[in-house]
Amino acid sequence: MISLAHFIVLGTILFCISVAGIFINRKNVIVLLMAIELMLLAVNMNFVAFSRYLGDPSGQVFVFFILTVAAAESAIGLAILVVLFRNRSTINVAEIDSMKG
Amino acid sequence: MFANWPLLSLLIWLPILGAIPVLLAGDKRADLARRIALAVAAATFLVSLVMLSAFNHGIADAAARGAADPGLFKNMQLQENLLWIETLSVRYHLGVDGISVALVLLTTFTSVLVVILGWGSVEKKVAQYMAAMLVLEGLMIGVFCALDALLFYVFFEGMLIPMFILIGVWGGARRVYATLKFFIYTFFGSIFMLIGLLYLYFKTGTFELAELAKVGLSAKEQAWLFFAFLIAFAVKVPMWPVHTWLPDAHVEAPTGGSVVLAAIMLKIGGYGFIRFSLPIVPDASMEYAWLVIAMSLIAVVYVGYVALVQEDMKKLIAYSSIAHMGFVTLGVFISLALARSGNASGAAVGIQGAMVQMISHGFISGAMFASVGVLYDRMHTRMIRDYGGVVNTMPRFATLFVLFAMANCGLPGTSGFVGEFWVILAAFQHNPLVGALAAFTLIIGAAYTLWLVKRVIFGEVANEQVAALEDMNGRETLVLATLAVAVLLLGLWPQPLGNLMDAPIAELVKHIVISKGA
Amino acid sequence: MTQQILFYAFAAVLVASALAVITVKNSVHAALCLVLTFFTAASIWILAEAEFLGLALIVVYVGAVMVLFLFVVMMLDIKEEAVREGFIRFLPVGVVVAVVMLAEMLSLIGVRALQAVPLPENPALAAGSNTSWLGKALFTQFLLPFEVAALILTVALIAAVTLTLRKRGGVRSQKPGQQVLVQRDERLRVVKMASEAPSTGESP
Amino acid sequence: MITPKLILLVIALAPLVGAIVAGLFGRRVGRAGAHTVTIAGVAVSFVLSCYALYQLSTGGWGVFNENLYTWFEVGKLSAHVGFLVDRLTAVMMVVVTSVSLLVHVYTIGYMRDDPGYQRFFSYISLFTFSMLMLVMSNNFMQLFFGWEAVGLVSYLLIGFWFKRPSAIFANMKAFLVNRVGDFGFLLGIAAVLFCFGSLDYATVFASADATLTGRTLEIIAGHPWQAATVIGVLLFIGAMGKSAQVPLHVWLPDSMEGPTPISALIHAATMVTAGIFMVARMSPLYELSETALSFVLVIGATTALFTGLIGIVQNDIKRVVAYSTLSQLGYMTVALGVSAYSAAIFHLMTHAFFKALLFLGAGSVIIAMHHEQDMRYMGGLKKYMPITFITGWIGTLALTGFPGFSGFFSKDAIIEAVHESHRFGSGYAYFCVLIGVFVTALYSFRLIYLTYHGKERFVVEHKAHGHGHHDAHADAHGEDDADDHGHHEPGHLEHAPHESPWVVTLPLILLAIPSVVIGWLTIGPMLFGDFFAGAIVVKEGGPLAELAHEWHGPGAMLLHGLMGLPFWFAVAGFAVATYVYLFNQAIADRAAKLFAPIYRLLQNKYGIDDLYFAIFARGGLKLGRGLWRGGDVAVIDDGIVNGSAALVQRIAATVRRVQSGYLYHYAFAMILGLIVLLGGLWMAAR
Repeated sequence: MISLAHFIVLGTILFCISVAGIFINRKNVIVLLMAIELMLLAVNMNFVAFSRYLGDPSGQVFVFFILTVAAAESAIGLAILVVLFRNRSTINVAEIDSMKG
Repeated sequence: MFANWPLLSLLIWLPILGAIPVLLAGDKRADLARRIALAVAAATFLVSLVMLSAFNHGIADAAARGAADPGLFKNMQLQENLLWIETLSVRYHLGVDGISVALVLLTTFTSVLVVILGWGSVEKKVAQYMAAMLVLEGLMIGVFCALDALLFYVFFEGMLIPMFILIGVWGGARRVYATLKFFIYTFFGSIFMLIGLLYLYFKTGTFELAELAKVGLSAKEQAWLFFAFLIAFAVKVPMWPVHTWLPDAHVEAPTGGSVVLAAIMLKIGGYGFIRFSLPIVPDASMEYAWLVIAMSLIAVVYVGYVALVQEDMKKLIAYSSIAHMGFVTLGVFISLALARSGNASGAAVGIQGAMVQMISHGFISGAMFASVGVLYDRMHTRMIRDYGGVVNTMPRFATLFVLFAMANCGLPGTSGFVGEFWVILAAFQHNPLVGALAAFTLIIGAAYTLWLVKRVIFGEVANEQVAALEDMNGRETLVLATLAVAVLLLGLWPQPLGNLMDAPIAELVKHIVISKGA
Repeated sequence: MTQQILFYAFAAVLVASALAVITVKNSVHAALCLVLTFFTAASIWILAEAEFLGLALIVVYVGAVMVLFLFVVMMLDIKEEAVREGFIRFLPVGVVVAVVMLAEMLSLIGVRALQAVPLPENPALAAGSNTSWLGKALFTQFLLPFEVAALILTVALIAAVTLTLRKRGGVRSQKPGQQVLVQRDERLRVVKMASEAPSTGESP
Repeated sequence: MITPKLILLVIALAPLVGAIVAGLFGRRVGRAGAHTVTIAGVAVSFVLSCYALYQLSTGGWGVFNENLYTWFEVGKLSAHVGFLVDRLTAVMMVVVTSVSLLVHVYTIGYMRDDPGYQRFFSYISLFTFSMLMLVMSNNFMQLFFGWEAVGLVSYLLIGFWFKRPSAIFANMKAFLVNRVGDFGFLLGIAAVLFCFGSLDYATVFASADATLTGRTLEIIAGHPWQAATVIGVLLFIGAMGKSAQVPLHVWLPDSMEGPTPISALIHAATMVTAGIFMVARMSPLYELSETALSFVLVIGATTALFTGLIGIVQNDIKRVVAYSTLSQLGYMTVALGVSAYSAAIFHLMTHAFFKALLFLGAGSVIIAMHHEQDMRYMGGLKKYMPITFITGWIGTLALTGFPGFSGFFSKDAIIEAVHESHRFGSGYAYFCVLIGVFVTALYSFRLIYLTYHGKERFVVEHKAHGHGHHDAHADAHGEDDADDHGHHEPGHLEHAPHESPWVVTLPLILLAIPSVVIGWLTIGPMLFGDFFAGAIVVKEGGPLAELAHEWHGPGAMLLHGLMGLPFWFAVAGFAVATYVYLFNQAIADRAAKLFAPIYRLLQNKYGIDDLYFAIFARGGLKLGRGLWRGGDVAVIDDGIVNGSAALVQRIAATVRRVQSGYLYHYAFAMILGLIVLLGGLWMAAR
């Protein structure tokens, strides 16, 4: 019988993988964005699990909102990426440090 | 017959509103601006004289006027009391007693002289200069009349702005550094006062000084409040460790600004001690009286030596005014100690000495800065080594300068002597060693003043610029002569000033004897 | 029992593809692995009887977002090697961080404590299907957030467009609005010429 | 109608009016106007003072003690301007006004062509006013007012020729040393106020015994001292400053930079005696403290002997007379020390006359020698200046105590009193005083011989214009001549010296008379009679009381004096001086070489001046600079004020680097934050 713990453990693992992804892959912005999507997925996983476990619809509704926000976020992220690439002809994060203090 | 007129509000807002037509006159019509400014300043002085006549002296009258309970701040005269901020129950509450009347008169008197002095010496942006001076005057009068703690604080801070502009715009070479330092120093101090006031507000629900003076406070509370007030007023006096802004501010300030700064703004510190520290936290003041006395004595001796080695005239006089103001704080806290040890007459001598010292220092250091201004307008240098033998080319100026120098080192017959004599006598009664250290000013004061006079006034004509100097013109003679008369008059006939301040001082001494331990 | 097996299977695939996303060299491959991750996640959700969300995930995410990713990846010619370098150097750090975080979270949640708790039977069934259960909640309690979410999406839309909009020179395009406004004499010029006999040669 | 109060008011205010008129309206009043106004003022005051003295001594008036004007009232304490005039004050008033009058007349001649003519007259009559206020005051407040006013006027007068750098250095030095004295004096007044609660003489002296006996004051916590001693010593420090006693004597020789009339008036006759008068006036307080009196005695004795010694080696005529004043002041202080106050006042009076005479004589010589003050370029002036010569001799005989002259009576009385007294230090005092007689004789006669006798050590060059045209009076000795008398090389005069005009010689003669006569006339009532009964209080068995037993009139004292030790010391001094300076000069030079170290020690005044200058002046500056650089600038300004600003800047610089601009750094920061948070929760949860 699948218990709540399964989902939570899975969610945690996914979250840690995405964190590792951010650490490991420094330069490529796209993978960074993907890692963020992965992180959101992990969070949704927990939401679904708890919603299912507590029988409260608000959990799942919230996942619904997270999806919309995530979609909006990745859209803008990629738009920025495109504009960045057009101006700097690179998306290598290491070369973009004009925002330095 | 003027008693029911709102004299105090008139005194405060007349100069401030009077500044507007001066600004409208603008720089193009500089002469018109100067004339309006002089008219406004003279009018304010007249109103202050009217106030003096409307003000009746003596404790008896207070009782006669049936004051409810003769608590401190109760029998203030010419009171005006309107609600200002509803929510914080802050009231626009004005009132004067002997001490405030004396200081307000000093303010209006000096402001008229400063406007006359500024006539010749300020060329660029004359209108703004005069307007800033008038606004400054109004705010200073406000400080002396405010009976509501927050109103006092608003005027106390508001006063910094015109002074900041005065030093910042018309000042000397390093004016920006000096004015910033002046502003931040005083501002830093006054924040602690604000915190203190807010604490008192939350404890009593009102900002009325009368109530604050009565509220019971535990020893620890009093200690915290005392240090809050101490920092705020120590910076203003200025007392020894926090005094370094004054020489810079004076050196860079224009003549008029530096006269006002020396003559009036330093008194607000002393006034603050008498209005806030002593009445509201008497026990803590008593407990830490030794600290303030030590700081004042250091101010007298340490700053005396430092004044000895200055090369810049204005800096020397600034340091000497720190030493003289040291006497004010010394007098106030010595009398507190005396009052608490049962010697009420000694306490009255001490505070009276401190008050007279404040007024006389206003005249003397104002006059000395004005005279240095007269020299600066001609030679555009303040360095002592650039001068020498001024007496040969400017005999009238030299005589007045020597008179002020003599007053500065406390010669009997001049006002400089009165205050210091009483404070030293009171100090000796409190503790002979403190009296001895305070009396040390006789020697060190004479040393740096006379050495300045020797190098600048006496001797051969040093260089051709000094040879080319011509004596004072009409305006400068008028200003310096009136100040000389004031110095001599207060020196030879100080009784009227004494009568004016007897009542409030007696009340204060009566109040501070009772301890307020909650 | 079968559910458990299915769950473990999906979980394994999910973890594997997630790892692949962050480790694979080529960005396009990474994007595709992400698609796989989303598919397996959706199926797990369906397993947990949250089928509406599972499908929504597939439709919204995989359909829209991943396509966008792929589109962008392909559009920009990313110099792989520049982007990849430093991968090895930071691998250990990344792994360590991930493991530490994993340990912390798991111990915090106290997995064992929850182990034995079986999932209760699904309340959604009382309200008909999961979708209607979800729909009822969405359009009653969460109506305002729903509208806000819609708003966010439109904002994102406009933002994306304005960010990337630019007028590229040298692109020939018809502008009917201006074509309509053209007048006769802007195009036609009547020229007075003396008449001349046709030359003897043949006209083409 | 003429009440004593009105007379006394006129006495005090007449010179003030003269001073104001001459000072403020100098231009309009003109030179003649100025000196007539001031002389008139002082003359009126002199005549009325004599009248007052006459009334007081013949019992016409009682002791006058009244407050005229309340200066300031605070709490129980009140300060007044008031007069206390008894015989002691009357004597002092007469002395002050008489010498001041003669000096005023003398100045007409001396300062003839000085541009600051009116200003000078205004200052000397202002001085007379201040001195009278000091002498006539009936409370400590006004005493201190007069005390400082006199110091101020002496500052203005010493620095009268303000173009001369040495003059303006001397006047600042004088004022500061006086201020050191006033520092002690003010503390003395504060102590009096502390113990008695009032500043009026009447209340203080009345309750002196009751309040002070057994009462102690702790200047330094833990060391209680007798209150009477503390007050006595503090007040005497003021007197030391004003009357130039040993540690604070350095300013008097330098004050010779001022014009000679003021040296005569201020630095010989009146101001320097203010201290002596004050101690005599405070006799009720001093009689209560043995230690204070012996302190006074020792200081006086030291001054008497050691300053006299310096006088021997001086070459400037005015400085010799200055050191003789110092030594005579020492004698007066010694008299006070042995509680022979009336002897001190008596010597003060006689000294005022003959010392003023000597100073004015020296001034007359200086005029004649075109402001040449160095005795080495004088000599043989007796045939050029007979009157100055004779009055010079009379003054010197009075000074050295030649029997019959006033000096003899007063100095002999003091020496006898010291001999009688057995106070601590009276032995040392007796020794100093006796040797002092020998030293006084030596330098006085040295001065006389070097200036008037012997061969002329100056050359008279007859310039082209000869000295025909302005033979009526000494040539222009305007102020600019006065200061740099070196512009013509020393010892060369345009024309031969000749007698000073009558305005100069008349005062000399008028001063010579009392120098001879006054001793004989007034010793009886003053010392042994009850002339000072009211004013001076002496405990039982004072030395004068014992001397009174053998007193059979001045004549007997004269004869008795011939056998006395002091007379023979004086004769010895006279003999040595005559032999050395009249018959063979060489001995003086050989002696100088023989005792070279002592000679050099005396030459630079035991090095005290340089010592003070090094410690207080240079030390003060160093301390000031150290405090300013170290304290104000370094610690407070840079350390705290600008320091905190710099601190903020430094912090900002480091924090700035965190904004590295790299995206992943930010991401890492977030994740690390998360880990730390989780760690925290984990710790909390456990």
